[in-house]
Amino acid sequence: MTAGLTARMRVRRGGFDLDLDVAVAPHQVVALLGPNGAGKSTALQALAGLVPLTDGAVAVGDRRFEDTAGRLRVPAERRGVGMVFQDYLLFPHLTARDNVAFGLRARGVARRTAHAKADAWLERVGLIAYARSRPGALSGGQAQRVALARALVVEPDLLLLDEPLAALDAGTRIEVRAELRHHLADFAGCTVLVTHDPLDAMVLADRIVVVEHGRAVQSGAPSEVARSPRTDYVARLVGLNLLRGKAKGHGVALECGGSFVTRDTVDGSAFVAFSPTAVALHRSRPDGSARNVWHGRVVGLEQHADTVRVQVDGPPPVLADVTTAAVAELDLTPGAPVWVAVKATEVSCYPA
Amino acid sequence: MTAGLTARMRVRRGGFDLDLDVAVAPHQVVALLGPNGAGKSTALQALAGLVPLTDGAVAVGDRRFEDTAGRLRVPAERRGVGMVFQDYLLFPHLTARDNVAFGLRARGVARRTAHAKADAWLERVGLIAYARSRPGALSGGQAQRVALARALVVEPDLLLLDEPLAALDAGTRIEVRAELRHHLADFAGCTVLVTHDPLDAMVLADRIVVVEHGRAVQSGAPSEVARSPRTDYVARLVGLNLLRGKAKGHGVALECGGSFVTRDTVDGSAFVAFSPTAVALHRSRPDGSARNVWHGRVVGLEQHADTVRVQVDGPPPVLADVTTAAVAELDLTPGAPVWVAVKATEVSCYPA
Amino acid sequence: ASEEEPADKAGEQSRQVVVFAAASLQESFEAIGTEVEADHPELLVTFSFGGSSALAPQIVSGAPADVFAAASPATMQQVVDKDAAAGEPVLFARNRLQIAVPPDNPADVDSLDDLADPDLKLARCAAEVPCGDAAERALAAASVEVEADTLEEDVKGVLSKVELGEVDAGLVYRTDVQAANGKVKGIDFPESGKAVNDYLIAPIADAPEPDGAAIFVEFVRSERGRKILSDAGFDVP
Amino acid sequence: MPASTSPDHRLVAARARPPLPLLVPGLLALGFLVLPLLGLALRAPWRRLPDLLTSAQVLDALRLSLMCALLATLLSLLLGVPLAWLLARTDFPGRRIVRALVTVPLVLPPVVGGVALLMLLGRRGVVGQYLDAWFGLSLPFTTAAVVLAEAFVAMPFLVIAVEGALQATDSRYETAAATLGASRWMVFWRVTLPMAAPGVVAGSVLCFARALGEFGATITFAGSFPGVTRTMPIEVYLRLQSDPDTAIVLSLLLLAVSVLVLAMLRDRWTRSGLT
Amino acid sequence: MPASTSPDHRLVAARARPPLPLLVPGLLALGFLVLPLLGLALRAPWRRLPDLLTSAQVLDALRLSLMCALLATLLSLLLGVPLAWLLARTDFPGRRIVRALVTVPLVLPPVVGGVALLMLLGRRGVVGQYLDAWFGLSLPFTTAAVVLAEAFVAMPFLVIAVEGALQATDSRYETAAATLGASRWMVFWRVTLPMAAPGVVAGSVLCFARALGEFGATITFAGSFPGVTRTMPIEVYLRLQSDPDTAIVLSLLLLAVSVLVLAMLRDRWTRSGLT
Ligand SMILES: Nc1ncnc2c1ncn2[C@@H]1O[C@H](COP(=O)(O)OP(=O)(O)OP(=O)(O)O)[C@@H](O)[C@H]1O
Ligand SMILES: Nc1ncnc2c1ncn2[C@@H]1O[C@H](COP(=O)(O)OP(=O)(O)OP(=O)(O)O)[C@@H](O)[C@H]1O
Ligand SMILES: [Mg+2]
Ligand SMILES: [Mg+2]
Repeated sequence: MTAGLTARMRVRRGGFDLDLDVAVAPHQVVALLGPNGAGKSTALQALAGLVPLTDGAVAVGDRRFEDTAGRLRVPAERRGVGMVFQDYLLFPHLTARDNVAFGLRARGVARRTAHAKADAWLERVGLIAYARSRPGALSGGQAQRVALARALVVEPDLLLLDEPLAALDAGTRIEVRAELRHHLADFAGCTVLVTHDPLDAMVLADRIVVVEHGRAVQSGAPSEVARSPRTDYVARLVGLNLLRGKAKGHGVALECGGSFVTRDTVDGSAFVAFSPTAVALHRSRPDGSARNVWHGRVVGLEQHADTVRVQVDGPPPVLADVTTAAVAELDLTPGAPVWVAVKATEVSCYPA
Repeated sequence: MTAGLTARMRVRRGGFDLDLDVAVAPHQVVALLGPNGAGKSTALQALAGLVPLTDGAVAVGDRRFEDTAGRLRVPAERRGVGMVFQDYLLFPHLTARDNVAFGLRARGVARRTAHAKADAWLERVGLIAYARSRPGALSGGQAQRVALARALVVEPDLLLLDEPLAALDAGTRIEVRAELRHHLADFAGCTVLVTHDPLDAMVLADRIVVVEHGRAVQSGAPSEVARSPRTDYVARLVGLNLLRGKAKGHGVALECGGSFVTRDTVDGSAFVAFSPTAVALHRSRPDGSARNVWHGRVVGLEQHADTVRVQVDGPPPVLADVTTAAVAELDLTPGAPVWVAVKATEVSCYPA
Repeated sequence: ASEEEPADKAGEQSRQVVVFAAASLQESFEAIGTEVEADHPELLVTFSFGGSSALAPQIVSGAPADVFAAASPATMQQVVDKDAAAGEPVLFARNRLQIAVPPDNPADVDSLDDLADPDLKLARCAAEVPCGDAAERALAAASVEVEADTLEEDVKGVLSKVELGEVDAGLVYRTDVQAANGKVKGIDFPESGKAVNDYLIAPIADAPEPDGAAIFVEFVRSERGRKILSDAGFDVP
Repeated sequence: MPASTSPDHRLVAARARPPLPLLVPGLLALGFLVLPLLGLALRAPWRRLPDLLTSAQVLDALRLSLMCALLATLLSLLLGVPLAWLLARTDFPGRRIVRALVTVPLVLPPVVGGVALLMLLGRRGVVGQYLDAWFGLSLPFTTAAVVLAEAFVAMPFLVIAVEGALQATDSRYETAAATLGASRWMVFWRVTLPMAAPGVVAGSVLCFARALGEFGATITFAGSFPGVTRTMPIEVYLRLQSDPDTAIVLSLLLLAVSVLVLAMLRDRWTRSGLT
Repeated sequence: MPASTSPDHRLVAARARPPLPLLVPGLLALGFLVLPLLGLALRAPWRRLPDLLTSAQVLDALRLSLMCALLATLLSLLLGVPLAWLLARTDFPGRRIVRALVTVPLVLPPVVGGVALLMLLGRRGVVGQYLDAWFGLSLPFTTAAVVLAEAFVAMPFLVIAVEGALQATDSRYETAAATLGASRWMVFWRVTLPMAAPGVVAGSVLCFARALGEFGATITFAGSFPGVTRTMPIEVYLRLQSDPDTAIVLSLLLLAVSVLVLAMLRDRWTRSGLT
């Protein structure tokens, strides 16, 4: 039986204090979001068994990793976690291939098989040409991709990713993110992801936990958190409309009804993503460059410092960020009919 | 006399070959953009004197740093550069304060003065509370800010920044970026910046050089590159409308004429930034949520893979990314009148 | 000259006599060993040379030795005290002190009295070791007060300092001067009769090869043995 | 982009002339260490070398010396590296005392060390008497005794040098290896050891050199039988008694051989790493 | 987030029992190094200790030994660390040969080393004769000679251990320091040295211990005069000839003192770092 991760972590570290509960079901991805120094990396290290808990318990299913009450503590190497470190920590004396194969070799996989699997992963992250390079001869982004491959190749029970895409350039990022999503979809274990990029969080995570000063300040499904962010900070960070559908050329037929025109051409199952700020609301049907125009009805409004997040029923249902002035001018109240416009160039479309 | 940086760099590194010319005037910031492994870090290291040129010459004004023809090579410590490394390279045995003070102490500044200046910089990057922490006790983002302070405090002739903001969370990033901009505005030397973030590049740089496979594929002022990006990749990376004005509350009176409503409230001199994809074009005046609506005239169109970048005369003049279908439907040709709409929530506003 | 032979003979099933001997006896004893082997082809004489003070504890702790030849009565006594010697050790050689000076004799030394000159650089052995003990006795007998610059742990240290000209004179054994092959000059002095060092030899109690041990000890004390020793500069009683 | 240890991938700061405060003392040190040898070499009676080089006794001693020193180094590596690791990477009560105790054989006059070994492993020693009674095994005065004596004297050098190197390497790579499921042994073997390789090499060089030069403990614990326990330093010592000049030539010969061996081993180690 | 070297900031992998392949040989090594000493300590006639401890000659020798060993270590640090740096961080023709030459005094029988020093610095030595003629300076038979002899024998240990440590530290931090305008000297002093500190400490321990135990070169180059040049090891050797039991007690006394000194120095070094 593989059941989920349950962690109640309390860690003192110098003057810093982490107090965080995390639960992740199998197959689920939880994203930790939060400002620098919030304790995200510390939480991952505690889960991996690299910093001891001051108090609390960590378990995956019925495998108890740590329990300060029971004085139990399974060492890192027997937890079966895969981890991508924020600063990669690739072994400087091993080639990229040997770095990736390391975890397999540790699990007793024969050299030949391990190398073959490592090469397959290097291929996936686009670095097969660098298989024999040492980390010192890789660029920052290349190193991060190798670190990602190293963690993923072992198919661990618990996957811990600390900003796994931060050093990647825009183009590579899209590819690697899609690759990662694929992998996570097939992945039976639990994943905890730290990222600063809301798109990463929304695309990859099933649940979001916002951490500030070592405490969870909000958590929930991305769409929930996006709909009613509890602070302005969270609102900015977690604003994203994410819709699923079948794509053909520039068009996507959405699962929830309606269709979309996008800039990117994708074929097959796809995600459509755009920011609430990209959604324009109109009283009458607009005649402009926006390729996606439909009629909807306001179902909720949520005021933040300078903006109002408007929840509009569809199909498709979307979130729109507008200024308070616009709310007043358009007379947006729950139940009000509106025209929704989203420019195709504002919409990203990824294969799902 | 401080004159600009001129560099003709050719570096062989294993199988990789860098062949790049860079010229930076005093007071100017040049951003290197490009995918992972393009050679950006290598170029910075060559400028700093950390990797020898295979061929070429580097000089700042009449100070020649390196010249393979003349067999001249000034060692790194006598080039007077400041450098932020992609992986920070903070001295692990020194506190944050001592790390920042290091360059000053190297220049013979008295300990007390050096510490005072270091503290001032730690204050600026919001880390004065961590002055006595060792790098091992800093989070990734904190370490990056210390690295930034360490490079900036010495006020070098040549500043080399390798993804100085990559590990920062969204909130801190805005602050630190503004702080960096301020600093660069006062800074008499030349700056070369590597970044993956187009906003960083557009806000901070006077000139952009796009590097791929070790070669410059395009360069020019950000607005130029943004107006006519030579590849789709560059188009996506470097699309940004950046306008300058005087802000008061949510309004900004633009220097180039016209005014803007923004979500953020700023007072005084400010930048207004929004993506070309956020700009909607209409045949008639739209009545929607967009707070910024004005009338303009198409002056140019530039076709890319899936989008067309439309140059619209103002005031203010802007770039808009629209789909080919929209171009056809709106009949956008040079000279055609259009209504331009930009949602306030799509617009970022920073103190300049 | 006989160096290869023991190794060659080791192949045959010969009886091995193991002799632990003071390092200063090396040349003489190796010559004696060759002769013993010539006389008794069934025997193979093997030596372990070293400082007497290093050899004594080895024998005490059960080294497979048949014979022990010590350069001082004190070290032999350590073996006797632990009942490790078979029978009373016998005196088989004496070594007499000489004044050793560099060949050019820069300080013009020709008697013990000359050593009293405070400007003269002098080396001798420390009182704790046999050659130092002998030196003290000689100086006492001559009633000379000398201030040495160094009190060495063994006589070779004194000799090398004379050879290198570091000191103007040193008190060493006659055998050492002889072995130095003209690199130092030896000066006899009348009181040297009081400054002798006794070499003792004894078979070992647990000797694996007691017969061989007896044969070797006997040869050392024989006329041929005495000849070899006196050629090397020893006094033989 | 983590540390690179292979020199060709390193960032190379421009190598101007080394700073005087380092160059001057460094050269002084070099002079101090090398000039005496030079003096020795110049004055040594080299014409005796051909004789010596064809003397079976000398060749035996040389062969024996090299073999024993190599075996002692191997033994020290096998036992000493784990000990260094225990000292550097585990926390047990009394670790500081243990570390100090390890240093101790360095200070012990070698002859006393030999006596101590005799007291422990000699035929009448605390442990030795049982070895003798139960297995009929007698260590002293055998070639094995030479190896043991050399290892006893030389192993501390290895342990301390390796411990220093382990302390200086970044243990975060080890934690990264642990998250990949590597057992502590595998972490040690595939990460710790390769990363500390330069220190292990340095320690082995020290250990080998010390073992090769060992005299006091060897002659006391193992005796000086030609071909069995008489190593070069003992040969040199004995020659010093009778013929100092030859002794010097022999020492220089020993030197030359040891330099050769070290150069060869170092090259191999540095080339292939330790994995 | 670069390497952290202070243990409290380190990520600590859970410390289960060390793996057997490390624990067993480690403990074996410990036993091998410590048991002989224990045997020695148990059998030593400790009742003579009070006498010895009040004997002026013994106390003189002890004081002299400590002083000379400390001075020799200091001298070795001053000269040897720069040499190690030159070997590890600069590239000059013949570096490999120089490195091998530095190893060489390790292998040289110490007595021969003493002879070499005499040939160089003695009254008639290559350099010594001028020292004598021009400055009236004569080194042999002085305390300074003891320090020199000990440094000659012990410095290579320091050099090689420190070089190993330097090789193992990540030189990228040095390039970072260079970009901050630090001269090579400052890089060395503020970055290289502190980062290699564990190796320097290890090297110093080796050097000190070796100097403290030095016998052959000292007695040959400096002689043995009570209070001036007669160090503890020489005292021990002398006693070994006349009264071996006392010699053993003296050696153990030397051990105890050296452990004490090393523990004190180590603590201080490790606490304050080297800057
Ligand atoms: N080893 C340590 N010892 C003491 N304090 C530490 C240590 N590591 C981290 N800290 C402190 O704990 C806090 C949380 O650090 P952590 O690395 O978990 O932050 P983070 O959320 O990952 O931030 P970032 O986004 O910048 O990586 C920070 O204030 C940091 O200074
Ligand atoms: N020390 C080295 N030796 C050999 N090749 C190297 C070395 N460092 C970098 N390279 C190679 O040179 C190329 C350029 O690397 P560089 O670090 O300059 O890329 P970059 O543009 O900074 O990429 P990133 O955005 O990922 O940091 C890469 O292909 C890399 O593998
Ligand atoms: Mg972090
Ligand atoms: Mg880079």
